[in-house]
Amino acid sequence: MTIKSMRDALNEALHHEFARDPRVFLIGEDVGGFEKDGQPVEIGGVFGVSKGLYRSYGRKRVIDSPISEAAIIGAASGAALCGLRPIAEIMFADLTAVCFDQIVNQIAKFRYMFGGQCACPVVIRMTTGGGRNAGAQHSQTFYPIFTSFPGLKVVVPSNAYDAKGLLITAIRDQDPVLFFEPKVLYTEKCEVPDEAYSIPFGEAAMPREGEDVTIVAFGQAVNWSIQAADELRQAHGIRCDVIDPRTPSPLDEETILESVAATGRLVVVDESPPRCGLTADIAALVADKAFRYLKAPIKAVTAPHTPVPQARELERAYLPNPRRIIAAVEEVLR
Amino acid sequence: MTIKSMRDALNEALHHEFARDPRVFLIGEDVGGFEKDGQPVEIGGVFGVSKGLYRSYGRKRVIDSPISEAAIIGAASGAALCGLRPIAEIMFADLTAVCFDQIVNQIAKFRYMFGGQCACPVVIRMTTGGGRNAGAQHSQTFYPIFTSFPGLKVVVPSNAYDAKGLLITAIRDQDPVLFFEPKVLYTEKCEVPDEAYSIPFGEAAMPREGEDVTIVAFGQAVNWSIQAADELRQAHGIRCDVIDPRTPSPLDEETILESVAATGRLVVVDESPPRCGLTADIAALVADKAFRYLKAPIKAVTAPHTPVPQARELERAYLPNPRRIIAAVEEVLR
Amino acid sequence: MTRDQLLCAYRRLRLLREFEERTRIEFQTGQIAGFTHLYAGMEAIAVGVCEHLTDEDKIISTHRGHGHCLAKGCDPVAMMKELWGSSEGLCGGKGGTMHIADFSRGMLGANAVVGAGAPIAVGAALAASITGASWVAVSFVGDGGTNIGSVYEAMNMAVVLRLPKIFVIEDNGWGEMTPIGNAAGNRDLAARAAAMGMPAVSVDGTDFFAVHTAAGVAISRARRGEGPSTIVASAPRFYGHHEGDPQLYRSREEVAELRRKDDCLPRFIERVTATGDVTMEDLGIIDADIARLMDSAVEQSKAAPRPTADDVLQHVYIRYR
Amino acid sequence: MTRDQLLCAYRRLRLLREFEERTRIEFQTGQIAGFTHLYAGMEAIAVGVCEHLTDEDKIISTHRGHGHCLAKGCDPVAMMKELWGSSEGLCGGKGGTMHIADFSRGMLGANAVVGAGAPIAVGAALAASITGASWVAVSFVGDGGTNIGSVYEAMNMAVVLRLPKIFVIEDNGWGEMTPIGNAAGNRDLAARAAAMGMPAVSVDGTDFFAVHTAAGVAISRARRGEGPSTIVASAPRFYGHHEGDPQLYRSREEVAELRRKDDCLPRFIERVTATGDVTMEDLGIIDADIARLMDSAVEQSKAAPRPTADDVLQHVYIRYR
Ligand SMILES: Cc1ncc(C[n+]2csc(CCOP(=O)(O)OP(=O)(O)O)c2C)c(N)n1
Ligand SMILES: Cc1ncc(C[n+]2csc(CCOP(=O)(O)OP(=O)(O)O)c2C)c(N)n1
Ligand SMILES: [Mg+2]
Ligand SMILES: [Mg+2]
Repeated sequence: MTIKSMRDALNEALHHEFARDPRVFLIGEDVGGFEKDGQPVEIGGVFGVSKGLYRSYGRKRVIDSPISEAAIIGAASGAALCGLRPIAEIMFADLTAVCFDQIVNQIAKFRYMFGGQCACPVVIRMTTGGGRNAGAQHSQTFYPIFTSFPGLKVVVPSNAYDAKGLLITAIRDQDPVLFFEPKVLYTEKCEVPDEAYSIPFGEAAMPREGEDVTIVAFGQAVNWSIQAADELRQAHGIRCDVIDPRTPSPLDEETILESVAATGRLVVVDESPPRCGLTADIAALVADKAFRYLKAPIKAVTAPHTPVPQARELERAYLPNPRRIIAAVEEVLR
Repeated sequence: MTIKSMRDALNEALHHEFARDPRVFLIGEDVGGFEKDGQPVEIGGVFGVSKGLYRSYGRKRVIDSPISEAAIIGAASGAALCGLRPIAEIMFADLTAVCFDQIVNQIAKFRYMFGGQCACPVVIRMTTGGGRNAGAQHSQTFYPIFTSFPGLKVVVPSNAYDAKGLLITAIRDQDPVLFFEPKVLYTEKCEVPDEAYSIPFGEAAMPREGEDVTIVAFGQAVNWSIQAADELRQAHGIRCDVIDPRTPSPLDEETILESVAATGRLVVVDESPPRCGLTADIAALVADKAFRYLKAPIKAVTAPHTPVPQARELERAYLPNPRRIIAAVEEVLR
Repeated sequence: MTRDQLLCAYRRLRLLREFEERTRIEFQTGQIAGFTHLYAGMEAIAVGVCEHLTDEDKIISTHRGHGHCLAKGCDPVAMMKELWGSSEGLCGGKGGTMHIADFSRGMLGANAVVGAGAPIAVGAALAASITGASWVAVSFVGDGGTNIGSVYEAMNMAVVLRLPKIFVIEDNGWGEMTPIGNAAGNRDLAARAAAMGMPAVSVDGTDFFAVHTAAGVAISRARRGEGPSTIVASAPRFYGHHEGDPQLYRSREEVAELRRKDDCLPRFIERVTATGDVTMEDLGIIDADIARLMDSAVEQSKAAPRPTADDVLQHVYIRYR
Repeated sequence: MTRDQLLCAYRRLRLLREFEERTRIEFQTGQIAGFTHLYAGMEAIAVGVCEHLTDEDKIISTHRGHGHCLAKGCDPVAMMKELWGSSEGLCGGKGGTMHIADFSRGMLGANAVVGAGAPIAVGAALAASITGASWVAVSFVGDGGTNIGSVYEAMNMAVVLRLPKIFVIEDNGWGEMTPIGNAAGNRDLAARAAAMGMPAVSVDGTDFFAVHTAAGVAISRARRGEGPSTIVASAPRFYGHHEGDPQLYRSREEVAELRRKDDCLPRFIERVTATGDVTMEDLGIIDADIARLMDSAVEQSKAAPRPTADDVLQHVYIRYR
């Protein structure tokens, strides 16, 4: 067990699964490498997540594709229908927009519309979210969008440990899984076992516990929420449950409902814009199934209803932060 | 003033705006017609919504495009950036998935990411929803998805009168508008004035009023809700506000909040699947801003979390209906 | 081709034709729901290609998929039941006319999104390339569908990865109600595919033998590991774009003329009987067989069990949570 | 070309180059945020094309957009401020390096989605066709970007509607870290465009005059209403894919060699001074000018006002509700 970055944790997961299952392969832009003057030149992914794979497994299983996202997803799904276990990498979640049909109308629907005849065990990995000043077209989350599509499972890890265990589960899962890697967290570190382990889908983590307020958060917002909870406890003695569902779909409803049954107060946090997103989804769940426990309005902390701006000050003002979460917690306690 | 179908009402709106503004044009598959042996052959759209336009305005303004949705949307948005007022037709809302980038990463973002330099007044018309046994890839709603994207306005009329007035507003609006035409409602009729009129965005309609329960519904679900409300009133003396926001984005929050302030009870109805959709969005709004008025859990009536099945019995069981709405109203009154 | 092969091909051609003729009648009586697109007129394309394939080989079809399914060996009765929306249909009624699939036959699905099958079939070919399996993958795309960008992405990727993939372009001259001449900047669709870096030929799609020969060349090449090919086959669409299309854009005479001049079935019959290998009597027996099969398929479909509300929730995930 | 035109072209070439050299330095000192892609090496393409254009003409650029913006006449100071994320930047800091636009110059935006500009520029050309305006629309797409399907949709539509549209393919041999040879099934990118039904030529993109001539032909054709063309121009990328790319996939020597052999600037200088029309002294004056301009742009950018939190909420809708 050593301290590892999320990038390295994900890379380990890929290596474990490539070694374990010969049906696993990876396809995407710049994920592998090429031969030059008879020597392998390794790329290993623009964010370095697939490093070492090309060298170990070669271009049959580590496939550099043309810049053709629709063909990448088609190639993955068609291979999955034929019994393989493809992992497709889309560089930025925003770019699922150029292959959206192949994901939401094809992969998500095959099993159902063909009456259960087939499985389509594709994993689509991509970077998600803001914080790198990448601008409006390279900073979106997209995981709330995919959560709305039946047939897809959706994963957003918030730390390196979860990232490794969830990616292994995703690769072993028999359904399509959209796997979102918050790009600002690649370098964030924590203890990560060297061996393979899997974290079940649909089981939330609770990195902080407390009886006053429930905070439910996704992706990098989990870390902001932990900071907020720690500060609230130290500065004001306010104790919060911080719940990280880890898999928006399937969602661990029980953990959320039980927590709210105890606290009676809910703050939901996500960096996506507010409309039809996960914060609304969780609020709706609770306003239905835990209504009688609620003591205060449900507050959401989200980005505003605008695209993601590029400049440092603008993106900083755009994204949620611990200060805004603290304010929301104080508001539901008022 | 005569009785007209939604198809004819929409057609009238197009004719009014083509006549009024020479910058308006239409592009899409089979929307116009062609010359054959020197004679015009009119198509007028697969659902007949654009009939007569090709004959009146010719192929300069009524453009039959190749089956190239990304190019259709690009053609519309580029022309809009240059001062025209394009209307693009995408045959089925599901097919926005093949041009999703052009809508959500391009049109939705231009104004913002270019710092307010430009406008992009595109209207994208498309059919939406179930009820025609069109199967998993031709029966989705997609309006909740687009509601989640800042920069887009989203319209779903539930009757012919609103359809005409809202389409005229959409064409005159300076922002991008996604205009959803519930395919089962094309033949539904009501009184529709012959002249042009516009219905402002962000103002809900309230086709039924009552003090017991608030029902908020979208698209064809408005009609199911009206039926449910009428039956509840006649059979049980239960009186419901039925609110049709008409434009999911911008949303008329006030009308909803005021209604719930009076009734204390909310049922939200939409034919989309439940996760991250408009029913959750409205529930979250109310659980935040009208919490202190709420007397009962907020109930949603939606499709299940599955794709849309094709066979008659299956689709019938899949879609919400007045019976399920009545059950939800009775539940929140319990 | 041997006499047996010829009879087999004829049986399929006739089956495809009669299936559509019956579907049309039953659609008109209101028994079949959904947007239904008939393949009548184009049978020699599907049969000419699929006669080379085994159950191991994979195909992906279009919105106009009945013919491809039958040519690939799907059970016509189970297909008819699917059109009827029965729980005994090939997809249990979940799919319907535009989504018939039979994975046991390598039929990976009709697909209602124009052009979408091409990239998916690339994946089926990739699976063969990765595992060393000997199957090939075929996607069918219409002339209108060649204006969908991802078809070119699929072509390029198949070339780059040298995959056992055949692109069959079915050129019936129409994309719904729009003539191909108004939709394609270059009417030579084979040239477009060739420019992506693969062999591409144009054939008369009403001539079973022309299609069969071209498909044979492309499929052997693919099986030898030499990469993808494209076949553009032109053939008429005898009915409207979908059932219910009033076809205001072409005259009855025009359609009658197509039937008279460009029908793949008489052309096949003429050729095989001219050599004497096969007699009209042989064919008559097959015709009668198929007619009986269709009667029975319709009858069974009418009597077949309907799905229930509980079925709605089945088959979305293999395991959720 | 007249002496004035030559000096003007040189000024632009130098401006594009120095802008990138300065951006690189400032990026390394941490002043510039975001994924930054430099155009150095490819200047003759943007300038060769845009010297034909007026402010009325429209262009759409890529993630590697600085050069196109400058060639189209965007103010370098306001651009530099945008890179710095200042509220005085061309997009008020909302866009940044990958989204610079100046509608007053017909520069309809750099675009961070590969290939996405091609369909949008079709719309700009369509607007000219509908209104009878005389402008042309140009989209720039990289070699890697030619594997995005919607580029072919755009090409086909431009041909079908006979639009005043020019597709410029910038072939630098790389899509990020992947060589084009591994990504394109047919290395002849012009052939791909030609197959969509339009004239397409390949030119040496380090030769300003070759690009300028080819662009002149294509643009006049478009202005005469004869439809679209494609120009494939090859030129090296002197730096990494984006700033911060360690370029492990090619050696320093390789890059040095490109600089030595395939630099459009010395080639331009050699040619124009050889004729005697222009002297090294003339060019030296321009160089000094540009150097001063860059100093001043950087200085002004450093001092420029920063956007505030309130700015976040501006400019999303023209009128909401
Ligand atoms: C991406 C997409 N765009 C539009 C449609 C609507 N549509 C269904 S079939 C069709 C025409 C297809 O023409 P072609 O590819 O030539 O096939 P054909 O119907 O002639 O067999 C269209 C436009 C669709 N299903 N998918
Ligand atoms: C649709 C899409 N896919 C992938 C990316 C990530 N990406 C940005 S630039 C680039 C390479 C583009 O190569 P090319 O078109 O040749 O342009 P160049 O960078 O060489 O100028 C890639 C893959 C993207 N921005 N958009
Ligand atoms: Mg066709
Ligand atoms: Mg390149």
